[in-house]
Amino acid sequence: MDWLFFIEVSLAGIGAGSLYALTAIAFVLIYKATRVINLAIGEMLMVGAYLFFALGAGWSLSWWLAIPMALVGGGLLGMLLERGVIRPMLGENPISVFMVTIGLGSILVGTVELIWTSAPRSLPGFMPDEAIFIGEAFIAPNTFWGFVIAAVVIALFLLLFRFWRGGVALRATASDQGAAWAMGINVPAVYSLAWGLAGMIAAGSGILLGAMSGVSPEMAMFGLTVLVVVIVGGLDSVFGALLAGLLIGWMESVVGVYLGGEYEHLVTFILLMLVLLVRPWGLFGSHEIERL
Amino acid sequence: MSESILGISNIEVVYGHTVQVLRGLSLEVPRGGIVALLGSNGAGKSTTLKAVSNLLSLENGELSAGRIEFDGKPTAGTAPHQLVRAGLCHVMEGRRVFEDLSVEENLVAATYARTGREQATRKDFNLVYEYFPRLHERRRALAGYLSGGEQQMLAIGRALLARPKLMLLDEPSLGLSPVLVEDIFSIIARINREQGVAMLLVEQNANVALALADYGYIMESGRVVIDGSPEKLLGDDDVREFYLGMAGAGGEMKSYREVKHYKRRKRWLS
Amino acid sequence: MKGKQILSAIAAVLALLLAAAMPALAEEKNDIVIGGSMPLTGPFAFAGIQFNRGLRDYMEWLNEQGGIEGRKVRYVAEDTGYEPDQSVAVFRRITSRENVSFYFGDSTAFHQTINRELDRRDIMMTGASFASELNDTERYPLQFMHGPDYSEQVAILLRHIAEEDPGARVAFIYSDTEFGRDPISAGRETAEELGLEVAARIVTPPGAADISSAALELRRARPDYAIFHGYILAPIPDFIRRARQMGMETRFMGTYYSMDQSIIDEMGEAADGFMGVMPYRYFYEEDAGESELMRAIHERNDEYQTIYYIQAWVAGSMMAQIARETLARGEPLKGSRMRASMEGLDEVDTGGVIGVPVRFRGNSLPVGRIYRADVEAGRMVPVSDWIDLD
Amino acid sequence: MSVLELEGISLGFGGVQALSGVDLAVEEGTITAVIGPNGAGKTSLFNVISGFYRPQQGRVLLEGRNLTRLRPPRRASLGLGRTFQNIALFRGMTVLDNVKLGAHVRMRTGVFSAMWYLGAARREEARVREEIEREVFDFLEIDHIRRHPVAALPYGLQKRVELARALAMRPKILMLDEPVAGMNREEKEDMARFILDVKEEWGITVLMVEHDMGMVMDISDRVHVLNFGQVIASGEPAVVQKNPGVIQAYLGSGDVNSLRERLMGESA
Amino acid sequence: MRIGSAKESYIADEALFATRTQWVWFALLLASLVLFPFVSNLYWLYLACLVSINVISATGLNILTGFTGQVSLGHAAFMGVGAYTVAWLDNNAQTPFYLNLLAAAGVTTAVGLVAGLPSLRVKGLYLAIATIAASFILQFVFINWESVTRGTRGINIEPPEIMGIVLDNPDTFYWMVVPIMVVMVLLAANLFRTRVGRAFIAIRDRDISASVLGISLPAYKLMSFAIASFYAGIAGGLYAYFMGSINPESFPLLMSIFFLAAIIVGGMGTILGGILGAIFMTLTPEVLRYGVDLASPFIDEPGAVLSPVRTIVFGALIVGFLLFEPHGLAEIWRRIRRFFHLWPFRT
Repeated sequence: MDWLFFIEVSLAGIGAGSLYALTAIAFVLIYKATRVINLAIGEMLMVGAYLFFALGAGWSLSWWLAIPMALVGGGLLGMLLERGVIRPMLGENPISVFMVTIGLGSILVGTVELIWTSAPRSLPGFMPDEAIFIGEAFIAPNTFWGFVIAAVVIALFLLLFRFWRGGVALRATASDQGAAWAMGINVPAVYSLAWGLAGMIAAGSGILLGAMSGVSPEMAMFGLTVLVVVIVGGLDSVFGALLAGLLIGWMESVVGVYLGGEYEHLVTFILLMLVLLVRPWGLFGSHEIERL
Repeated sequence: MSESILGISNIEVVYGHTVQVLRGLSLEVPRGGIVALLGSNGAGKSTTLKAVSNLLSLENGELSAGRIEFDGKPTAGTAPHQLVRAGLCHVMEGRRVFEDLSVEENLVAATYARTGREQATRKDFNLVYEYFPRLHERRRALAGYLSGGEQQMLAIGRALLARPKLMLLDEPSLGLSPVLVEDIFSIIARINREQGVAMLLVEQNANVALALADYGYIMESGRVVIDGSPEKLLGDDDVREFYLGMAGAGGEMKSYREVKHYKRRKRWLS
Repeated sequence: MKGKQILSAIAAVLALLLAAAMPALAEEKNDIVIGGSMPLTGPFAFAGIQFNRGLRDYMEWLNEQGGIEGRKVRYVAEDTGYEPDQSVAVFRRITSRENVSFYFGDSTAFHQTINRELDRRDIMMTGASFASELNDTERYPLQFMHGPDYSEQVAILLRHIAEEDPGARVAFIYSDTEFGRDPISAGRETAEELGLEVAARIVTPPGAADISSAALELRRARPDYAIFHGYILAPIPDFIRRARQMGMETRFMGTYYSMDQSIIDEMGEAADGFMGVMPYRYFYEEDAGESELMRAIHERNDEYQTIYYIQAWVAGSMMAQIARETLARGEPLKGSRMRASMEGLDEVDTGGVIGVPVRFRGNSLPVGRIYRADVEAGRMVPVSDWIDLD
Repeated sequence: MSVLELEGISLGFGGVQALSGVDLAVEEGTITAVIGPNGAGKTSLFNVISGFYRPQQGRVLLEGRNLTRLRPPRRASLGLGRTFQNIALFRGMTVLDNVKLGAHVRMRTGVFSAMWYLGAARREEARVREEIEREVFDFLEIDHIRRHPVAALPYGLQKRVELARALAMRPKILMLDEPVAGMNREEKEDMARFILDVKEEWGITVLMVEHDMGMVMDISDRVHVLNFGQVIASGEPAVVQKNPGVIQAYLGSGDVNSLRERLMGESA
Repeated sequence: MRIGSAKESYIADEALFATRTQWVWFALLLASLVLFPFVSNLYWLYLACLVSINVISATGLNILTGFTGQVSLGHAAFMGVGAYTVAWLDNNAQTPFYLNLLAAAGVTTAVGLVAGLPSLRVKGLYLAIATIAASFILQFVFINWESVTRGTRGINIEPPEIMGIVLDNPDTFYWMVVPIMVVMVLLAANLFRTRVGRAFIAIRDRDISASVLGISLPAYKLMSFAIASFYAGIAGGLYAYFMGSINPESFPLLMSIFFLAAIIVGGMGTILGGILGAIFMTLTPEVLRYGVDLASPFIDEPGAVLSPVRTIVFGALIVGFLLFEPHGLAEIWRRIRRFFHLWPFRT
C-alpha cells in the first residue's frame, strides 16, 4: 500500500469534509432552534455563492468587500425565509414543514436560474494559489485554505455558541422553547437569529465550495450529502455534525479513489441506511424517549 | 397604583378550539403577597398560570374571554418575554431547566428577563447563590445532571435573577421528598419576605401551600369553587372532599350512581 | 382565509388558461417545417440558445436564397429546460399541429425516447447528441449526426496522440453520467489498437463538488495525456490547475462540448495548451473564406459566434441538402425516403465548414481536427490536419 | 377471580424510577380505580399494561396468561381495550370509521378482497356496521354524529367516541385514562353512568385512572393509590379515604400550624 | 347534506357512490373519458395518457404518504423498477404486455417491501430520508447493473400489442391506460372502505392508539409500502411502454418530489386529491407555457424564462398549498360542491 498516497487522499477528503461540517452546522443550528429539517440548505448555500458571484464578478467588487456582503445577503435570506414561510408553519406537522423547505428550495433554484441562468460560472479567485505540502504530502491550496477557513469559522461559531450571551439564548431555546420564553428570552427573535446565522454560514460554505468547483444551480445537490452528514452525526449535535462531516468527506474521497467515483454517493447512502437502522438518532444525537 | 399586582377576571381558555379548560375564573394576587391556587389534577391550575404568562400559544391554547391585568396593565397582546421583562416570572411545572446548559449558563439565560431594564450584575448572581448555596457548589455542572431538588432550586433561582414583581410557581413540590419540600418552601417564604416578590403558588400539596399563603383559592373544573384565608380553607370540610372525594360534606351533590339515564331508542341513518 | 381565496382564484385562472390553450393554429401548407426541442434554459442552455439562433438564422438565410426547391422553410421550436420529458412534450405538441419533416433534438435520452415516434411519423432527426448509442442505422434509421459521435471524437484524439507520441500513456477522466460514460469502453479498445497505454480511468460523481482526490489519483497515474469527457467546464479548470500545482506535465484534452472559445475565456491562463477535437471551423479561422456557409455567417454577424451557432448552420445545411436531394428524386419529404437519399450522398454538404469532403459512416460524420488553446492569441488554433476515421 | 394481575412491576427511565415493585390485581366485573398525586406513575402503569413500556422487572397477566413480552396489538387482540388521557382519536376520520376501527381485531378482510370489495369484504363491513349501530352507537347515544369528522366534535363527545371505539373491540378489560378530565358536571354524570353501564350491562371489567375523587370514590368498587411509583394503599373507597398515608400524599404531612412555623421560622 | 336518501340496508349505506346523483356523475365522467379521444388532438391525448400514468402513481403514493403517513421520496425510483422490469421482459422474454405489467408490479412490490423495512425502525422525517437513500441506491443499480439495464445507454421497449393492435401512439395507448387508471383508482377507493384502509389512516393519525386497537404497525406499514410500490410498478411499466425508451435518468429524485407535490397540491389522504393533484401538476407546465406565450410581447426571449418560472411555480405551489390550503385542491373542490349544494340557500 502506498501510504503517502493514502495520506494525501485522506487529507483531501478531510478538506472536503470540512465543508460538509460547516454546512452541517448551519443545518444543526436551524434544527436546534426551530426543529425544522431544512432541505433547502443546499439552495441557501447556492444562493450565497451566486451573491458572491454577482458582487465579485458582476459588480467587480474586490473579494474582501464582496464576501462580507454575500454573507450578509445569505443571512438576510435566512431571516426572510424564517419570517415569511417557516414561522407561520411552526407547530404544524414537522413533515409539512419539511416539505415546505423542499418547495422553498425549488423556488430558490428557479430564481437563481431566472437571474443568472443555469450556466456554470467561475468565482473570482481569492485564495492563495501556491501548492501546500505537509511533509511530502501534497494538498491542493483550495482544499487547504478551504479547510483553514472552515475551521476558523467553526471555531468562531463554537466560541460564540459557548460564551456569547446570544449563544446562551440560542442554546436555551434549543433546549426548551417554552421555558426559554418564560425566562424572558425573545424566542421568535432567536428563531430569526438562528436562521440568519445559518444563512450566513451556508453562504460562506457556498463561497468556499464555489471557489473550488465553480457555481451552478447543481451545487444545491451538496445539501443532500449534508443531510446525510447531519443524520449520521445526530440532528441536534454540533459535535456530531463536525465529526460526521469529516468522516463522510474522508470516506467519499477514499472510496472514490480506491473503488471509483461512481461509488462515492452509494457508500454515503449505504452508511446513511445503516445508521438509520442501527442508531436512527445518529452517532451523537440525543435519543428522546417517546413519552406517551 | 392598584393594590393587586395581578387581577384575573372571568377568563375562559380553550385548547385546540375544542377543549374548554377554564370557565370563568377570577382571582387576585396582592402586591407582595402569597396566594395559593389549589385543586385536583386537571382542574386547570397550570392553564391559569399559562394564561397569565401568555404561554398558551405554545400548546395551541387560546384565551377566549376575560381579562388579565398585571401591574395595572392588561396582558393581552404582550409576548411572554415582554411580560417577563415587565416583572412577571413563570416557573413552569416540571422545573424545565435547560438541561444542556450549565447551572451558571441557566442563570445567564435568565438575564434576558432584564433586557431593557438594567443589566444583571455579579451581585444578582450572588444573590441567587446566597439563597441557594447548593447551586453555587454545582455552578459548573450541567443542569441535566442535577437532582430533582437542585433543579427546582435552579428554576426558582433563575426566576429570582429576573428580579420579578410576581412569580408564578407551578407545583414546586412535584416529585420531591417531604424534607426537600420544606426546604424549598422555606426559601420561597424568605424570598417573598426579603425581596417583596408576590407569589401565585399552584400546588397539589395543600398543607404546605396553605402554610405559606396569605390567601387560597380552590379550583374545580376550570373555575374557583372556594376561596378564603388558609385558616378558613383548612377548617372547611369541603376541601377534604375535593381532595379525597369524601361525600356528604356539601350534601347538595347527587351520587353519580343515582344520576338518571336517558336512552333514545330511535335509530336512523343520516 | 385570505390565502385560501387567493389560491382558489389562482386555480380558477389556471383552469381558464388551460381551456384557452387548446391549439388553434392555421398552418401554411407548402412550408417545409423543421421542429426543435431546444434547451433554452437549464444546464445545456449555453449551447441550446446558440443552436436556436443558429437554426433560425440559417433558415432565414436559406429562405433568402430561395428556400428548398422554391419551398419556404419554417423553423418551430420551444424550450425544454433540458428535461427529456419536456423535450418529448414539445415534440408531441409541435408535431400535433405541424407537418414536420425534420426535427432537432437536445439530449440523448430524448433522441432515444422519441425514436419510435420518429419511425411512426416518418420524421428525420438530428440534434445535439453525439452519443455513440445513436450511431446505429438499424435502431435509429431516421436519425443522423452532423459530426463524429463521442467514441469517434475520442478515437480522433487518440489517433492524434498515437501519431505525435507513440506508446504514450493516456488517462480518461469522465463524469458518471450517460454523457460521460459513453465513449470510455470504445476508447480503451481504440487506445489498445493504437498501441497506447491506458494509465487510468477516473470517474467523478455527477455534479461533483470536490475533485481533490481524483486529482491525486491522476497524479499517481502520471499520464502523458488526459482526455476529459462528459463535462462542459467544471471541473476541467480545477483539474488542470491542480496538475500544474503538483508539477505535472500531462497534456489535457477535451471533446466537442468543452471546446468552445468560452473555455479560454473562463479558464484564463490555465487553458493554455488545452487541446481537443473539433469538427467545425471556428468563427475567427483565417481560411474561413473557403467556406460558403462561413461567409454567410460572417455577413450576418460581426462578433464572435460560438461553435454551437456554427454547428446549427451545419445541421441546417445538411437537412436542406437531404431535402433537396429527396425532392429532386420526386419523392415526398418522408423520413424513410430521405434516409435513402442521405445514404446515396457521395459527399455531405457542410457548406465547407468541415474542411474536407465527408461521407456518412453509419449515422455520423467521423471527421475532426485537433485544436489547441493559445491563451496569448486568445483563440483556438489547429494543430493537426483534418482526421477522417473513415 | 382476577382478570388482570400485575406482579412486581418496576420501570425506570434513565435514573428516574417511575414504578417500583407494583403489585395490583383487578377483579372480574369490578370498576377498579388507580389514583395518586401528579407524577405518581399512574399513566406509566397503564402504558406498561398496554405494552408501550417494557418494565425492567415484573409480569403482566391477563386471565393468567403472561403478556409481558407481547406487543400492544397482540394484547389488544387478547382483550385489552383502552382510552387515552389526551384523546387519541383519529382526527382525520368520521365517528363511524373511528368506531369501526375498534372492531379491527374482530375482522378478517385482507388486502385483495378489500380492494375489490366483493363478497366477504362487503358482507363483513355490513355486519360490523350493524353491530356498531345496534350496540355501541345506541348505547352511547352518538348515532346522530356518526358521519361527523371527530376533529370538529366538542370535547365531551370526543371522549364518548373514544369510549365507543374501545367498546367496539369488545374487550375483556377496559382501561380508561382520566375519562372525565376536563368535563363539566353534567358531562361527568353522563360518563359515570356509561362506565357503570359498561360494567353492569356489558359485563366488562373497568380499570381507570382518574383524578376526580368525587367520581372515583363514588363509582369504584376498589381503589389503588400510587405515590412515588409505589402502591401505598388498596381497598374499598371508604377505607382508602381514611388511610393516613393517602391523606398525606394528597394534602401533605403534618399539622399546618407547626409547618408554618417551621417554614417561616427557619429564616427568621 | 342531501335529504331523502334513506337506505334500507347497511350494505347500501356503505356503498361507494351512495346517491343516485353520484352514480350519474360517475357515469358522466366515464362517458367523457370515452368521448375525449374523439374531440381532441394527438397532443392532448398524449397529455391524457401521461396524466393517467401520473394519476396511478400519485394514487399509490397517496396511499402510502397521504393515508398512511409514511413520507416517501423514492416513489420515482420504484417506478423505475417497474419500468426496467417491463423493459427487461420486453427485450428478453416474449411475454405479452399484461404479464409484463403484472410482473413489473410484482417486482416493484417486492423491492418496495425491502425499501419499506426502515419504516419498522424509524418514522416521519427519518423515514423520508431513508427513502431518499433507497432511491439513490436503486439509481445506482439502474446505472451499474449493465447486463439488465444497459446502464446509462438506456433501453428501448417495443410498444404493447392487444389483439393485433399496436399501442404505439396516444390515440391507441389511451384505450389501455385510461381503463387501467380507472380500475386502479377504484381499487384504491375500495381499500379505504374496509378495515385495511382504516388501519392505514389510523397509523397516520395516531400510531399509538392504532396499536392499542390491535393494528400491527409493522405489518400495516409494510403493506402500505407494498401497495404503493404496486401502483408505482404499474405506473412505471406503463411509463416505459408509453415512452418507448428509458434510462437511469428517467427517474430522478425530482420526479419523486413531483409526485409528493402532486398529492400535497391535490390533497393528501383523499383519493380525489391524488387524481386532482396529478392532473393539475401535469398540466400546469402547459398552462405556464401558454402564459409565457401571452407575456411574450412584454419580455424578450420568453422561451428562456419558462423553465425557471416552472421551477419557481412548482415550489410556490408546494409552499402555498401547505401554508394556505393544506388539504389541497380536494378541499377546494369540496367547498365548491358544498356551495352549490346549498345554493341558493347560502349559509
